[in-house]
Amino acid sequence: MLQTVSEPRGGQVEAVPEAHLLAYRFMLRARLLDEKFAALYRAGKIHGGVFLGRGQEALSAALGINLTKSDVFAPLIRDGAGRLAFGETIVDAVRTYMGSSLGPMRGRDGNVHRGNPQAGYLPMISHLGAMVSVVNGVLFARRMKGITGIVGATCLGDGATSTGAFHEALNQAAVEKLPLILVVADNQYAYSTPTSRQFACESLADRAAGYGIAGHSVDGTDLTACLKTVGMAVASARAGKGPQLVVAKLLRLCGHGEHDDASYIDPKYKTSALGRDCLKVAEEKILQQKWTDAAQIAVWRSEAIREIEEAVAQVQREPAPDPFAEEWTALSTKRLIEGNA
Amino acid sequence: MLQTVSEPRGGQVEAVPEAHLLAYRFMLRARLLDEKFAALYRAGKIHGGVFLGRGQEALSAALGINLTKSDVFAPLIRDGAGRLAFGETIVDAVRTYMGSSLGPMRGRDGNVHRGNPQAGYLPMISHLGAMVSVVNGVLFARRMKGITGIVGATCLGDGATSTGAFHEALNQAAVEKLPLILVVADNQYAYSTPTSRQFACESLADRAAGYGIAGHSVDGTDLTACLKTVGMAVASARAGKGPQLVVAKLLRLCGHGEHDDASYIDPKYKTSALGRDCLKVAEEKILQQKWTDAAQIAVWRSEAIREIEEAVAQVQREPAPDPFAEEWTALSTKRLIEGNA
Amino acid sequence: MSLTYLDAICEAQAHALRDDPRVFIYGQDVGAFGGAFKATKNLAKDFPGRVIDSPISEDAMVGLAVGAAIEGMRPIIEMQFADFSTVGFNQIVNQAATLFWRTNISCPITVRLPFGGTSGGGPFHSQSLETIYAHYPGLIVLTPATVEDAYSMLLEAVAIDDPVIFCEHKFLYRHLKAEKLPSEALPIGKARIAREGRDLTIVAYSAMVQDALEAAGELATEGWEVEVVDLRSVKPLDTDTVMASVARTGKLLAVGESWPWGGVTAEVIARVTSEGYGLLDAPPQRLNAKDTPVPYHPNLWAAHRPTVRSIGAAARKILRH
Amino acid sequence: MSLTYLDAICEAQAHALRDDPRVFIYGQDVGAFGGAFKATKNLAKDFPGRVIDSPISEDAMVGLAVGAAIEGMRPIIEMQFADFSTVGFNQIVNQAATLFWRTNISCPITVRLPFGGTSGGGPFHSQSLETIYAHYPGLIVLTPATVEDAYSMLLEAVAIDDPVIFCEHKFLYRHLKAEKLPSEALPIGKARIAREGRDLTIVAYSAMVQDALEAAGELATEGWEVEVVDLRSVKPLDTDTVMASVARTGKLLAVGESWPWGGVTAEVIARVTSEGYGLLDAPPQRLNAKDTPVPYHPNLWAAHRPTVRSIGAAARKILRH
Ligand SMILES: Cc1ncc(C[n+]2csc(CCOP(=O)(O)OP(=O)(O)O)c2C)c(N)n1
Ligand SMILES: Cc1ncc(C[n+]2csc(CCOP(=O)(O)OP(=O)(O)O)c2C)c(N)n1
Ligand SMILES: [Mg+2]
Ligand SMILES: [Mg+2]
Repeated sequence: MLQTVSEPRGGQVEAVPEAHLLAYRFMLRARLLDEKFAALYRAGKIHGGVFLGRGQEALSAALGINLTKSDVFAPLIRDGAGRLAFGETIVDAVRTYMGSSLGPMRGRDGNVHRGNPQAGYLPMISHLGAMVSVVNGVLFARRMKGITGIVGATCLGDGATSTGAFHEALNQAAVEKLPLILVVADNQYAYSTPTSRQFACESLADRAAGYGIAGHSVDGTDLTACLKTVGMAVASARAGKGPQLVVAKLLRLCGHGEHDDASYIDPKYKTSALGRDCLKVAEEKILQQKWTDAAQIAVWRSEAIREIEEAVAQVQREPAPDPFAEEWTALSTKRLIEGNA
Repeated sequence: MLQTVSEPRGGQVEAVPEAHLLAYRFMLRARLLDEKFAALYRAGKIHGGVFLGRGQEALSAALGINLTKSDVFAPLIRDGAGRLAFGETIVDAVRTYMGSSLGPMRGRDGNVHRGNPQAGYLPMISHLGAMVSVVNGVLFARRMKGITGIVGATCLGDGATSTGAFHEALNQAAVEKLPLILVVADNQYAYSTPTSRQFACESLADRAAGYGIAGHSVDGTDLTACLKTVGMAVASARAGKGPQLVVAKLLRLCGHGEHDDASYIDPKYKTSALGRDCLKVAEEKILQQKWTDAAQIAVWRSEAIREIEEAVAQVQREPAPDPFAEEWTALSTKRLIEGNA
Repeated sequence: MSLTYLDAICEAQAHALRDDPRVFIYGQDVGAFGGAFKATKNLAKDFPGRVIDSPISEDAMVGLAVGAAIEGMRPIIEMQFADFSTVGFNQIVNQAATLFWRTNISCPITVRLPFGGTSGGGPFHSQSLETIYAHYPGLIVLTPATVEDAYSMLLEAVAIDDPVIFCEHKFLYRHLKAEKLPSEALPIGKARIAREGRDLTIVAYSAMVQDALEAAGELATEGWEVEVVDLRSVKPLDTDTVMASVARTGKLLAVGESWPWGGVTAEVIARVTSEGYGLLDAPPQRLNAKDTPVPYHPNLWAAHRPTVRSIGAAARKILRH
Repeated sequence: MSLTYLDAICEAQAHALRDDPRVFIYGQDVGAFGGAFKATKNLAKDFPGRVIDSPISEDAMVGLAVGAAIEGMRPIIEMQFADFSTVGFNQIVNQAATLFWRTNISCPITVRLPFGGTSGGGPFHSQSLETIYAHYPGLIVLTPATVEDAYSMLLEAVAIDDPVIFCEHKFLYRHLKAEKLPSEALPIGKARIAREGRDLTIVAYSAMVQDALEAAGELATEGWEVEVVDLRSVKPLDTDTVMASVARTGKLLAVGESWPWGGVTAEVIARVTSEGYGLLDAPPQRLNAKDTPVPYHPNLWAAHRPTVRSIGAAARKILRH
């Protein structure tokens, strides 16, 4: 059984083989789930965009398994692995993509725009950078309430660092010394735009000093490195050392969305170390270290596939949202809805 | 005669005594003009706010005299000295504060919101940080047109560095390698808010590395240092070395506006080196170096006072804007004004 | 004792902070300084750690409030001027306003906007932004016109589970006075008959209510009985009270200080004519500011916005129809 | 040859780049990639150095355009989706829109907003924002409904000396086709009679024109002759053409895809009833989207916005009045 959101995580991931295996299994599940979404998209069964985390699973899983259920997490589009590690169920992910009325977003919002605020799992809005200050707000409120020892984590791409929202929020976290971990996946492109058109510094980690916060760089294709660096960053934040900026270098191994063939990606990346598939790298390491064997991995894989297929089959039988049953209001205060006077 | 906007400046300010004297005279004029505005405000002759540059004249003048009339300048609220050095006439400054219909803003906008875009002198909007990308745009367009050797300069306070607009624009300038000089006057407060509530880095100059641009720090109370550092930054930008961030430390020697007694300013600053009056420091240096004598300074002072008094007297006789003569439209395309069909 | 509109806002916040530990205030200079307009005077001292200076980061200010609201707090955000809320616009309309609808978790934040024209304010310290916020689903937009409403509606705003845009008029801050704070009030969502009359209904809100009342007073000396409806909240907008008034008077003038395209006056007229067409016996009219930014010079400013005189003139035209 | 609405937008930009050296395009992924919707396909190749990828910085994108305009250029800014323009909102409404009024220097920028709902778009990729821009003085807001207008109005937008918000509907991008591009067109500011009729005037704009025409076609089979007015530009709004139509039909239905509070439908009704009251022989009606964010699921999305069916139903109600 995989660890779920109801079991304690965080602080337990130091034993190296266990952490690797745990993270690897989330990576594998996320990869397989992504592949299913891509297939459903190609079959015309998903409306709107499909966004994969291919190549970013190591970074995302390393973050997810370092969080506890008392923490706050605002993942972004490529964080399927982190979401699962933080406790999202496969069925809720499928429900959101398929617009099921039983999903956390009830068909109102879709695809990667999913979460459960009450579980500390914040559903992103599309506007890049906008979630960082929201995480700050949760942390700020918890501090006011005297809750300590928790952290808040959120993820952005290289492109999202160009938003004003990113800057205002990171600076705000620094001024308030909040336990924020901001993980930047520098995957060389923002949609089609290469990083040379996005920033001019050597590494985005160079920004940390300008906010007076800790900065960390890591090879995002290497699970071992991600576990170490992200683990350290989370531990620092948890220990009260203020915001942590983690910048991982890697390559997006898919299109921006599944509509995009990513033909603009410079071939040089694909053959470079950046272009390694983190899932393969992690698997090789696990086998080489004999932390488990190929047969066990095959079992995990087929278990995950079965779970995914079952989830899809189940969701396809679930009711679509009914416009006639829908309460057409954005207000929670019923007496203020016009016509309700 | 003081140099005016029609005479070439920039690149001519290296001869040390001349640069000091030139800058000092703009500082002096700006200080006296500010004092007049304060007096008019107290007398109820100015509607709305009055914002002084007291304590920031050295930095502002050092920037202004390093610009040529082909450059672009978007000053902020405390840049009276830089404005004069860039070629603004005292009478236009007075006209804007008094709302004269003959002023550059024709009574439509007021006080520090003045400029003349066609002369490369951009009138600020109030929203902090918003002018930086506009300067970028002018520089970007000029480069497209093949114009080289020019620079664009703009100023912000410590508080304005917390805006998203600041970040987006500085990053944009870095990506485009524009000849932008961004001068930050870290005067310890944004209105009443101390810098400890505004940022957590050691110095705002630490931000330069995160944008991949050059950073410079300077003692803003010392004209000699300002001339050297700002001169160097302008020369670097002019030489094609990309954006330059100049951060000056100093103290605001007045209220946020004239309505504000600034009682919140920590007394420790007033007795520290930061709290020195840059005008006095510059004057002492000039006298000590015998670049001129006190009698000459007294003449400059009385000339400036006369010019200011004449300007105020003149503007007070100028017509106020007439709402009946006003074209009540924000459009330049007359045929698109509703009712003009 | 006499209290201003501004005092009422400060008192309401003190009251909210005192009664509800979930309330805190976050904004530029709101702490020890007490805010640019002194709307949070003494609150940082009286409520340590709960009235907090923010950096100049409107986007992050609102974002933080939303996060805190998710965590069960009831933050009040002070924008230094309504005009600067355009920088925090995205977080207000796309983050705060959509949260409940998307997640079923309510978002009880109050964003205070010192708004509206004052002489010498100029284009960036005078704007009336109720229209852009009311257009978005998920926001409550309040526009109190009296000292009493400033107090009771702000208290209710903080108590409401939805995000509230609280438009407090800068011109009224020191201009309006009352003897004491109210102990009860109309609920939010109900308009108020500010003056009764049977010849014409003037619908107004915020500072324009005061001008409309003055105009009605002048018209009374000419023998006209003008009814003035104070909307109090522009979203929700109390169509019933407006229609009941128009049913009595048969004539409608809608007055607003904001720009002429769209906005409250258009919405009021569209509702009355589509839902209560037969009630009118003359064409409904509207009066707004001119379609330019708000001018700096007092002469221009006074001509830009509706005034007692222009309201009176518009009213006479309808009355003589 | 057959051209789509999207082709027309791409062609208009090619034309503008070819004819006017002051034109350039700046936006996310507009360069070699040709834009998220391919509205700038091949343009970077054909016009080297003039179609430029920007960082994800909407505020700075607009600011840069304003600076370039001051310098005499005529920039086109592509927002990847209209929804993200909220992040550049301040520079649009306070910088671009005020420049001419403040300084007498015009600000010829065009901001292209791919807007409106598509199935599966969800709350942040579907918004209709014409209302918030039209409310601000100093902006021209265009909403072409046909391939021909997409082409000629974009060309004219770039030529206009004022900032233009060009609302191009994503649903129409590939849905609408034409045989060739027009060589002449109505000027901006003029509405168009998209279909003649004498029983009812439907005023619509952008994608809703197509739905209104379809509804009018259905109503024709029931014997009703419905006139459809395509506003083309919502600011300026051609009141004359609308009133002339209402003078013929006596009945008015205003249809918009945006949210119900304020907006184009309220503005149209307010104008017609205040300026042309006697023209109507039935209460004017409006049809807008529902007052919630735009839903993701196709079922909800289709119920959220006006449709051929709901337009037809609203029309029948008025016609039977
Ligand atoms: C403020 C804003 N502008 C534009 C977009 C459109 N957009 C969505 S994803 C994306 C690219 C993001 O790139 P990056 O941050 O590097 O993340 P990646 O997709 O590479 O993981 C863009 C431009 C957006 N969502 N928000
Ligand atoms: C976006 C924005 N938010 C708030 C304000 C209100 N405001 C005007 S000046 C000021 C303080 C500015 O401080 P700083 O940048 O340090 O400049 P200083 O006044 O110290 O020179 C504030 C908050 C504004 N003009 N723009
Ligand atoms: Mg990226
Ligand atoms: Mg300062």
